[in-house]
Amino acid sequence: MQEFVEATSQAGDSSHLATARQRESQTRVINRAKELLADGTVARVLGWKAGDLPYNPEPAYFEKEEDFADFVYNGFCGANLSKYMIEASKLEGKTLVCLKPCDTYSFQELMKEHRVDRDKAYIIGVGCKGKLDIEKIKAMGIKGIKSISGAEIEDGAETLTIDTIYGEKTCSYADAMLERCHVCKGKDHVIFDETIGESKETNDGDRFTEVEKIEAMSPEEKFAFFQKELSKCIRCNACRNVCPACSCRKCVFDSNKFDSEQKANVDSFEEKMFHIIRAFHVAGRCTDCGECSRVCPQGIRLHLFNRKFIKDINELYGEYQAGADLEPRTPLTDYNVEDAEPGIVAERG
Amino acid sequence: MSIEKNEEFRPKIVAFCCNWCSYAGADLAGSSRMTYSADVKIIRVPCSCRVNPMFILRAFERGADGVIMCGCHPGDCHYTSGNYYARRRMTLLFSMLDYIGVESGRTRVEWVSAAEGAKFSETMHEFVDKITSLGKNVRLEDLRCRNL
Amino acid sequence: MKTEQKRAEMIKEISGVNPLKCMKCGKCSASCPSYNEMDIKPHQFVSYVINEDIESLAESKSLWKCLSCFACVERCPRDVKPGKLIDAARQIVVRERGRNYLLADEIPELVDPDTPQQLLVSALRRYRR
Amino acid sequence: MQRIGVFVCHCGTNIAATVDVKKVAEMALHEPGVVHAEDYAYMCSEAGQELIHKAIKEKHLTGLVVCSCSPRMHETTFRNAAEKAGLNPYMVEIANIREHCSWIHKDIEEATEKAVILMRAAIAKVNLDAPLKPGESHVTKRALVIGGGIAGIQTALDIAEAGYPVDIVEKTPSIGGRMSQLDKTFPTLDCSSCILTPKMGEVNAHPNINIYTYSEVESVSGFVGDFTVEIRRKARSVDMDKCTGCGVCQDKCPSKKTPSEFNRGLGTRSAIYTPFAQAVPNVPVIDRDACIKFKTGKCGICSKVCLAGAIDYDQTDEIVTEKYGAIVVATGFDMIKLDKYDEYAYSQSKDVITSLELERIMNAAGPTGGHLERLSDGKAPKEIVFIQCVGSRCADDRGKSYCSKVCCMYTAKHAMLIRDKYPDVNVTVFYIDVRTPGKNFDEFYRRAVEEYGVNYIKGQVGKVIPQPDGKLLVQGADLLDNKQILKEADMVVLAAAIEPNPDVRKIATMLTASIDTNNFLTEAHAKLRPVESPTAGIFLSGVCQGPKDIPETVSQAGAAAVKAIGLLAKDKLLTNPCTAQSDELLCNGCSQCANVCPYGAITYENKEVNDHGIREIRRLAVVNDALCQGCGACTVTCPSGAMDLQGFSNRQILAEVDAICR
Repeated sequence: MQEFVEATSQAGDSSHLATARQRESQTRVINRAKELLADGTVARVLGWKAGDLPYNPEPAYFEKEEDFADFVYNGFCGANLSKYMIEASKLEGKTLVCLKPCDTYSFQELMKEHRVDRDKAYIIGVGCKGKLDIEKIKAMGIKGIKSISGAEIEDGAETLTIDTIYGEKTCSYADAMLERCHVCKGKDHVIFDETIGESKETNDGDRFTEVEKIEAMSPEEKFAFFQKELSKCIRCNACRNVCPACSCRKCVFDSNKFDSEQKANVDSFEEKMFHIIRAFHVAGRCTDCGECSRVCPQGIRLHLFNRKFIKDINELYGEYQAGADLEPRTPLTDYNVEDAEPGIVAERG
Repeated sequence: MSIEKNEEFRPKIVAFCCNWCSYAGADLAGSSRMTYSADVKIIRVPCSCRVNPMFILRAFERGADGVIMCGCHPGDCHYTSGNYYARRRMTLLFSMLDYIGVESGRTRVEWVSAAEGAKFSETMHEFVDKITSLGKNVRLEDLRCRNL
Repeated sequence: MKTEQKRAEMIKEISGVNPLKCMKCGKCSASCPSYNEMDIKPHQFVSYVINEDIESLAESKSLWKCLSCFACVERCPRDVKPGKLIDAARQIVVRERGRNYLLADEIPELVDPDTPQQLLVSALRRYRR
Repeated sequence: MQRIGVFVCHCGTNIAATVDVKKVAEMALHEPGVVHAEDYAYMCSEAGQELIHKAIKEKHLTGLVVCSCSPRMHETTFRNAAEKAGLNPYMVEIANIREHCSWIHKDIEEATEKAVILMRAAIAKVNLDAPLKPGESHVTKRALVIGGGIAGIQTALDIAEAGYPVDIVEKTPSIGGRMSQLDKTFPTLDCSSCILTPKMGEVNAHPNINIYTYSEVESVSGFVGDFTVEIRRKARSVDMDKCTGCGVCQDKCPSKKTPSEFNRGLGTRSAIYTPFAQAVPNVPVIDRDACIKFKTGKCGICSKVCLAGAIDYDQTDEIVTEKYGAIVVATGFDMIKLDKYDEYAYSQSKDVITSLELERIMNAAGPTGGHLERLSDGKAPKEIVFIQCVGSRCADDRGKSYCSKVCCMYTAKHAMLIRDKYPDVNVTVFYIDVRTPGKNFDEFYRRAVEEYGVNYIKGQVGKVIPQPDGKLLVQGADLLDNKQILKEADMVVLAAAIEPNPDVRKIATMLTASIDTNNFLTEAHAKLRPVESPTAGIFLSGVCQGPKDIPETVSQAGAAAVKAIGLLAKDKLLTNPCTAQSDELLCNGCSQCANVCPYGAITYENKEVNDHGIREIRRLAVVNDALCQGCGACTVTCPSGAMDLQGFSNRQILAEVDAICR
């Protein structure tokens, strides 16, 4: 314990976050990373560095000891780093990558597809107590944020303390959590070289509730719902770019193979087409990491598409979690002679 | 075009038929003179597993009112397992279309063997009736292409 | 539409039978327990319907000699089921007469619950003549 | 831009009567890329092909659209015509305006409109066509015949005579099939085994023929010219090389109560047995379910009495893997089960039998030594009733929709033979129709009536009622006399429908050969390619393709052999060039395509690519053209669209969709 405190003071208090005691996990990651860099086990470290605001850390490489001044790991580090390993796998030497439990599913799915090289990765499974959604905090009327405490991983507190230009505000950690953390897949990393820090059970909901609600609607209501939701889409492609399953070298929407190249949206169907195809292309491979919904600047609940496929796959072809293992076949590259007929869609009503 | 009719609603229906069973079944319906609506236009594909969901969405986008895919009966695929994959793909795609509010009756899969000319004709009858009762597909149409 | 044509259509509709499927094997007549009582034999019913000679059927003894045992329905290899045609013809005659002898409410008490419904209905038609 | 020529066929009046062909040709000229359009009475004729040739030369066409019959009919014709004129044959597309248009529509305006749309789709596709070149694959000069009945025997003999090695796989312990169970054959009444056994001997002795009896096809992979087949040789428990066929083991075997399959269960056999005396090979098998040694571990008598020391209780199933260029299916038939026909009392009375059972009773080697007798009490029958069409020509699910074709003739044969041998027996045949198309067939049937006094009654039997005294009361109809008939019979013979051997569905699935709802294998063309399956390299012989009698089976067996020989005679086959191709710049190397490929045609290689200036080694999918059969499963699995199918590319199909929905 003693050495960690020391290490923290060495690293300096450069983050916007509060006291050293609470940054135990972050410090341990930093120390271990430095150690591995120093002994040549890894050539670089893939983690998060502090952004310009207290709540927007961004993925970054750390190659030298001094780089770590900016290294953060807290409740706002939602970004799934596994997709970055596709490029990192091409680099010389190993890359140390910090993966949260849910990120490891994505990493394993990418391994299955030969998109990342296991031998080029040194995985530190980092603990997670649920990741935060700044939009939710803002939605509570908390504006002008200067700093936030309570977002650290080891903090047992259930409350976030937010220092704003209007004074100090608080809110419950759980209320500020990303939707995906309420339906968390679990505390365990499915693949790692070592783990640092404890994870917390945050699952307090059923991930298919929303899907079921939509399924129960009439065709008119469904259509109206998705028309409203998708008419917000600006085709910025953020969902595609962040998605670990959407890792094609060149997306079909950027190539001429289907005459779908650089297609501008004319009406809401264009987005539907894009989002249906995107969801279909990742069906059976999507780990439900929730990054698409997290990054959507328009707040479209894109995971509703992916979860519909996941729900159908689970119901029709048996429970399946992408990335949970390295079995090469996914539900869509497999079959059973007794599979349901497509007519089941109409029969279910 | 001059032969365009503008009387009652005539649906546009695209049928994807696999070369080995369903296309041959359609041929048999033809040589047995088993009539069905001229609104059905057949596209020949080697196997039902060649049908990309993109094709189906594109058909709807371009104004098709219904899309039906026909293949060999499960277990009888000329390529052993193609229709099994197609079955899963179409089930999931149709379910998704249903989920976003496209009437499930606009999509259909039917397994038709080379010997089932009568079944092909009956299936097309039923499907055309179904689409006619659903009316024009407005939910998935691409506005730009309407007046081409 | 001529009356006879209409009646023939009605018989096809009520019975759900396509008489053109008959291959004239005669298994119905071979199975019929009332065969000797009948003037028009079961296998001939089909051609009367095809030829739209419903008047002869309506006038025939056979209409009321059929026991509705459904042996012909059971055994017909072509799904033509003359028993159903006969029953439909009977129904037309009854409808045209337009009279009922038993009130609907009285029926359940008189009936064994295991009796097949179709048998019951056709028997009622037959015996209330 | 392509220079496309459009040719609209009248097909006599087949198309022209319903489709305004002139208008279709005229509309073609408005389509992009079309520089030539004409119509002609018969495009497939010499003169029609000449028109195509001329237009290609004169107008420098780069692509063709022929609006005619189904591509399954004449695609090859027009591709060849194009090739002769110097055009790549894969630059030809067919708009099917006959089967899919003129034949099914009545309204001229409507049919013409549809024909134009189908033509547009074909034009749109040709616009994106690229010349393709077929590859080559080698031919393994060896044939496999599945089934050792008369169909398989004849096919094997014919192929072997042409000089190619043939293997026969037969499920039962001996070749011979159904024909070996028959007593006499119509219409000549020659003895079935007298004409069959010499052929069986010939097969056995032929240097080019190898027989696997008591064996089944386990798996089939590969494609025309290069099939790999695994054959399971079931443990016979008898060493085929040592056994001399003396038969002592069968005599001494204490377990003799097993119903004889060969005698249709009417007699019994020993646990170690050959199905019949003339079995080929004449080597018994041990039925392990019946054998006392296998059931209790005690006995072993056969081993003790076998002077050759051929008995081997430790034998196990053996898998033989062999390569073949051609496969002939000759799996034959069986009679339908009669459990759904209670009215004929088949399961209630031993004296109600099927015709195949009667064959065994009439046969000198059969369970009664050839004496016609009732199985219930061994008495000689005086009154025999035959019932036709039991389970044939049925519209319901109790029987089969088709006519079994052979029953009318074999019933006439049975009736005649009985009347000939036992003149005091009355024979009555209840029939719906008597069908005798065939050389000397009707004469044969008339002889049964006129010379042998067989009583034919037009009408079906409604019910057979077993009487307490052992008689059978037959209630039938005489439709011509308009009478119901009640007749007491001593024996009733049912002409049960024949159906394809139930195993054929499993085999068809392995061969990816198409099969119809009745389990008959489908021919490539009902008239023009009746002995070929649509799956290349698979040929059909005998009843597996449809009901037929012995002479027809033998002719078809010969025809199938000729088709197989035609294939084996080639050194190289041209392969379908419509194979999948991966775009190296788009491939993610994710292996999803390899997961769905039914042929294992996709492998991965680390290759250097130059992606817009970036040179790197990438894991890329590589398609083996010789293995790829062009199904397209991979193309849909590929999320990036890197995998595409030549001849049916994504853009081509989308262009067709667009043309249709325009």
